[in-house]
Amino acid sequence: MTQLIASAISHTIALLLYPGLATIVLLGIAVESLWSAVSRGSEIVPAFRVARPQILHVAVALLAMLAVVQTGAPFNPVPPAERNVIIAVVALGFTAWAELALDTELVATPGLMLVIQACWVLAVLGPAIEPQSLRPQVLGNVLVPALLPVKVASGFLYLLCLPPLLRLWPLAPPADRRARPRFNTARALVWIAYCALFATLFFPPQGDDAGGVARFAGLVAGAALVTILAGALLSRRGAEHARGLYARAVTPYSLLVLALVVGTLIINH
Amino acid sequence: MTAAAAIAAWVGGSLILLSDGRRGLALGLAVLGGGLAGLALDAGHAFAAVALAAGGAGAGALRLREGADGWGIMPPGSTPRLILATVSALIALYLAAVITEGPGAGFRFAVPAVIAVLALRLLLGADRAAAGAAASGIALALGVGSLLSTGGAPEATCIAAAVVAAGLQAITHAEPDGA
Amino acid sequence: MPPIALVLPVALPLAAGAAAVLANRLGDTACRAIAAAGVWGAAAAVLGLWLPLRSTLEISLGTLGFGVTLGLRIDAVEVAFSLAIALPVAVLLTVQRREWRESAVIALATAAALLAVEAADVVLTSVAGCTAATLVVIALGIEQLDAPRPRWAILIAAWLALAWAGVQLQVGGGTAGYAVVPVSALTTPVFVLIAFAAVVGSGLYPWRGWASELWSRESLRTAAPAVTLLQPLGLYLLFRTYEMGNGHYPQAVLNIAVAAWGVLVAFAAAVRAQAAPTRRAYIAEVLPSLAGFAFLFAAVGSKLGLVAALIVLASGSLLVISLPLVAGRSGAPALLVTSAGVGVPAGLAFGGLLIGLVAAFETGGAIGLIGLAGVATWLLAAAAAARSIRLPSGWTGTVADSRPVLAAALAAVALVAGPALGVVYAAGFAIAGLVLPSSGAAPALTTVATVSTVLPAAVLLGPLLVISALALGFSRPMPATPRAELSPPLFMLAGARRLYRGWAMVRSVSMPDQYRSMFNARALEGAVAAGRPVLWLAAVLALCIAVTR
Amino acid sequence: MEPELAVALPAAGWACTAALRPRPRMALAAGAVFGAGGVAAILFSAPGSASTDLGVSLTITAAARAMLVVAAVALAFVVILAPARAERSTMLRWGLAGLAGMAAIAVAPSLDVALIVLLALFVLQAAALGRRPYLSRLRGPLLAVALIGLGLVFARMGGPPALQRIAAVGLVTGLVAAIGAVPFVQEFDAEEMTATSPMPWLTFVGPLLAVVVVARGRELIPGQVDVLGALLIALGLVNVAYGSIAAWRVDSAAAAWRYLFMADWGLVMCGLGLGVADGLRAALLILFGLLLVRLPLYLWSRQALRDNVQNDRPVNLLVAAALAGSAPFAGFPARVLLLKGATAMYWPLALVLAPLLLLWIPAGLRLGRTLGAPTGRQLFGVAIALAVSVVLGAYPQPLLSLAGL
Repeated sequence: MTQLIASAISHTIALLLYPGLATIVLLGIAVESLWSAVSRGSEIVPAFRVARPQILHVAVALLAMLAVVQTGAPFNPVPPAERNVIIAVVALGFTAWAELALDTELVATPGLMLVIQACWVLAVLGPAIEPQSLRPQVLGNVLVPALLPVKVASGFLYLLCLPPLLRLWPLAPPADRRARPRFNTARALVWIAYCALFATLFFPPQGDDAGGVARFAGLVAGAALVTILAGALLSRRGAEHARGLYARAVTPYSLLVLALVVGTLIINH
Repeated sequence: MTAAAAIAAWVGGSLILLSDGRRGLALGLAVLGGGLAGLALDAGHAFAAVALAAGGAGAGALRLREGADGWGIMPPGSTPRLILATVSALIALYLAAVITEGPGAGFRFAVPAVIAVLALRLLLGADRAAAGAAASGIALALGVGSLLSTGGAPEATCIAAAVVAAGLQAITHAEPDGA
Repeated sequence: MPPIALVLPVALPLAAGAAAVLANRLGDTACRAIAAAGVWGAAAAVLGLWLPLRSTLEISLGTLGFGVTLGLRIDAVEVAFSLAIALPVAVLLTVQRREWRESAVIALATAAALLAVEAADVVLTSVAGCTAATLVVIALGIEQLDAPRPRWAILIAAWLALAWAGVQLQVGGGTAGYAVVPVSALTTPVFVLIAFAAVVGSGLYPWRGWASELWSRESLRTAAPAVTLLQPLGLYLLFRTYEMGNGHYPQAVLNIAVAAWGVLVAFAAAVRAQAAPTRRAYIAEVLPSLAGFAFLFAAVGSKLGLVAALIVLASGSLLVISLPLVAGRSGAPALLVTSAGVGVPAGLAFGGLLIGLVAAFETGGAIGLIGLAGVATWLLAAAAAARSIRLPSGWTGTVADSRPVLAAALAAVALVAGPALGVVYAAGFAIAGLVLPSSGAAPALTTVATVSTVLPAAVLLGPLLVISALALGFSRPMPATPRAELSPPLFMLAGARRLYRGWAMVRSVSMPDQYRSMFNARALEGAVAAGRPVLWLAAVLALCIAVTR
Repeated sequence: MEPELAVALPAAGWACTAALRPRPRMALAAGAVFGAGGVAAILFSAPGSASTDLGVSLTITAAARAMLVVAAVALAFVVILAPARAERSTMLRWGLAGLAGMAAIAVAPSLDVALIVLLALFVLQAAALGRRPYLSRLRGPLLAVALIGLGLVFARMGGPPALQRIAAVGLVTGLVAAIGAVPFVQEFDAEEMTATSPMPWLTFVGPLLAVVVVARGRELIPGQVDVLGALLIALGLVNVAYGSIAAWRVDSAAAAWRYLFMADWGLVMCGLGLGVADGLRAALLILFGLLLVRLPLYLWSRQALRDNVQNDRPVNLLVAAALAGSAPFAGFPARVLLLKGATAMYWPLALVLAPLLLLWIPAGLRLGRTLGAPTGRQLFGVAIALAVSVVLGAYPQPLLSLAGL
């Protein structure tokens, strides 16, 4: 019983503090501010008001913290054996649609967003089929030559999917035509979860030490920077180009990744 | 004797096939009964022979009560019936003499031939009297057919056939509507 | 408890149905009370018989005369499915007003469905299942004759197929008893027949079948019991087939085929859901989607998959009560029911879907790929659910039958059940152990341990639930202002329009007038029924030639 | 003495009801007394044991006895709950005549005698005032007798095996012609009274005749039993397909009923042709259902058919289910037995049979409506018929035991 309570406390800490809510809020706001500065789109810092949070932000935060505790962040109080990549995928997947459910405005090009989300699911779970494991750090640790092509291709696909999933592309929702949009709190809450999951799945696990923390933070920051750059590039090229890229290039590429996954399965059986 | 009886049976059946008048039909039944009785007698079934002869005669007599007047044997347009009667006889003869074997060749010729011509009588069209006569004839033929078997009380069958053959000619009344 | 007591779960609703017919002069309410009491009694009897011993109880009441022994068996699988059938029907009979005929027929159908799961023999299951299907169709006809309902022929075809499978087992193995049939008798053709019965009997197709169409009836009073009575039977057959095959289907490819069908059903339901014009059209796809997932998980071939299928079945049982009770309502109850249906963390459906997909990935190979499709389908369903929140109700009929508070309460139960997933899993593990024997320690009650991971149900989902409750309670409620514009379908399936057009063309094909006479049924009937001797003689001659050649 | 009484008492009942025609109540009472006596005699006659009181050995098989008992019960059922506008004493008179003939056919020492009795029955029926021409009423039945007679003769001739095969053709086609199934379908007039129409052969006398002819036929041509079975199955499948589709598509609802009976006969022929116990069980079960459920329902539907009343009340849906062969009604276990027999004998036959079994549903749904809106005595009768069907469907063992199976 004591063990159970202790375990519950450690999981609560993980959810609320590290790598959970507090971490994703603080680091997420920082990354989102950076994106706002780079894109010169929305307000750079959030307008802090003492008010009850919107239900949308609460829902996204809850889902993001459930996702982020599944990652291989060093000193994560959730034991490695208790992390599950499907939970992370589903929680982050739900955040993409919480807006559609809880906001009065429509999501931009939801159909294309669905396709991209499916590609992202493939990127996350495709490499998990052959190892038959759903532990994120086990997937990150896979260095078998036979499985590396799938892993590399999936990692690239993951990065390709991040800009639209984080809505960094220049496709605005029909009702959102403001000259200078507000600080995107919902996006700020999911930055870290997406990037930490990338760092966990496609790089070997980091040890629970200062070096590990630094390396993991670097990987997360790197993923965020790449995503910001990609987003900025997309914004510069315009909406049509972005739509064309994801409809005509990323989708076929994801089919290639799928073919790689299937091919790997066939070869290894 | 067997051959004569068998031929007589076929002639009786053919008369029923070829006749439209009450006398022709009655004669056909009587000749048929006589022929079949001859076959039964030849096979050593005296009671059956008497029953069949009586059945044929009784049926013929009762047949005289109803139907078109006169003999009406081979009326105009009966050529197809004549041909069919002949063909039936030839097929039955081939069956009895060539295909089948063992004793009772007369039965093997007469019974199929008679049943065939009487069935044809019904299928080619007949009035109430002719149909009734054909039914009685079939009953008599069935009775004789049982003599081909070893068990199953053949003589009783012949008696039953004779009674039914005569009885069928007695049925004339009609029923009112019911359910 | 005397063995004859095993007839109680069937006898009580049967007697209640008969009593409801006899007592029809007392009025609809009295008949409904009698029927409901009978079904509640059946559920209580199932528990009362099984709980004291928690082991398999069997009784044989002699042969019926068509090669079937009236053998009844109560084991953990039977208890799970009986409760999944009886409890929702009992609740719906209790809370919804209905005509005495409907109450009586539904009680009788419940008795038949319970007999189908309590039967110890495949053929007896087919007879009982066909009886349940027939009574369900009649109940739907009593409520509204011209409303959508399952095609009788299709349902009978399903149960005839099962009967055929049963007699094949009898011929090949000497018996069709689930527990005693030789493994070698469960051949691929037999399995195909059983799978056909399972799929068609549950109405689970990738296209819009009766399982979805029932929800477009003017009143959902009988639709919900109909789905409750028929849909679990298909899953039940997939479970029992493991028992007959000693924990396996005849070939691994059959697992893949059934799993692929299941995910296809779930995906198609999600695709229809995301294009639903009204919330009512959306809820029609919720249960088919969950049922598709249940089929997928049951076909994975591992104990984990079977447990997941049972958990999905349980959440489906809660939903099948909630959906008609929240019909035509919006706001918090609708939001709760929708959330429970789509499997948001940390609800029961979430747990079931999660465990099932983990089972698929851990099986690997083709099943792993199907699991991948399952995750994508889950997210598509989530998108559809999100879109449905602000759709117009689409309800034209009376909402007198709705009980939003009860619906919300049941949905809330499904949503907060996540932390208890370990307990549910342990129960499911024991049930699945009957049909898929394996040497494994009894699972802990607070976690769900799989081959590759451990889901800390109590310690992770518990705190998450508390935090969620506090946070959501503290948050600003959803603005009630309507959306600026109507939400269109998230996407249109490529080629779907062409497919529908092609199907319409096929259906509109007709014989050109100038050839009609060749296929004139009346002329054919005239030719055969005219009593022409030529035809008769020709037939006899033809047969003579046929037999002597 | 029982076999003799089983024939004599119903015959006496028929004679009394005919003689007392001007006084229907007395005719009904006398017929009922003699009929009940006949049923008692049938019940008391031990299957297989011969009675030689008349100088010939009369025996009855268990299956034939069961069929006679069920036919008698069906007759009592339809007479007691007679349709509106139907004269009970007339129905009883016809029924007793049929019952006496059936008893004679059942106890006859040989198939020849049975055939002669059948011939007498045919002519007796044809002699009644009917709407069809005399010849068209007599043509089919007499052809049946002729074909079976020829079959008997061929079976008894010594010679090549082909003769026995032709004998099988004679017996099977004769049986099919006697009941008036495809291809020997007789003219049908929807307005004709049931007793003088071809329906009694399909629904009342036919069942016993089929049991007797097939049983005796198997004894007659032991070397060609498989040919007999194959012919029965072939014609059975034709009847199943044609009958069920015609019952669904044909314009006249009364004709549709007849075609549904034909389709049922198709299943019976398949069951009898299979030559295994399950096939025989299936055939008998369908025949029991024909006598106890479908015949009464047909008679009660005739008034609604005349008035062209159609309905979709719950009772109509239940009747539709019973006619469609759905569980829990008698049709379903019979179909299960058929599938089992077919699977045991030659599984592709089950593959053909299984889809054909679904053709009953549209016809059943159609004919369920033709019952109209039964009320009072008729509704009570429909309820009893459905209950009997459920009992037969759920627990047919007692009746099958009566038939020695």
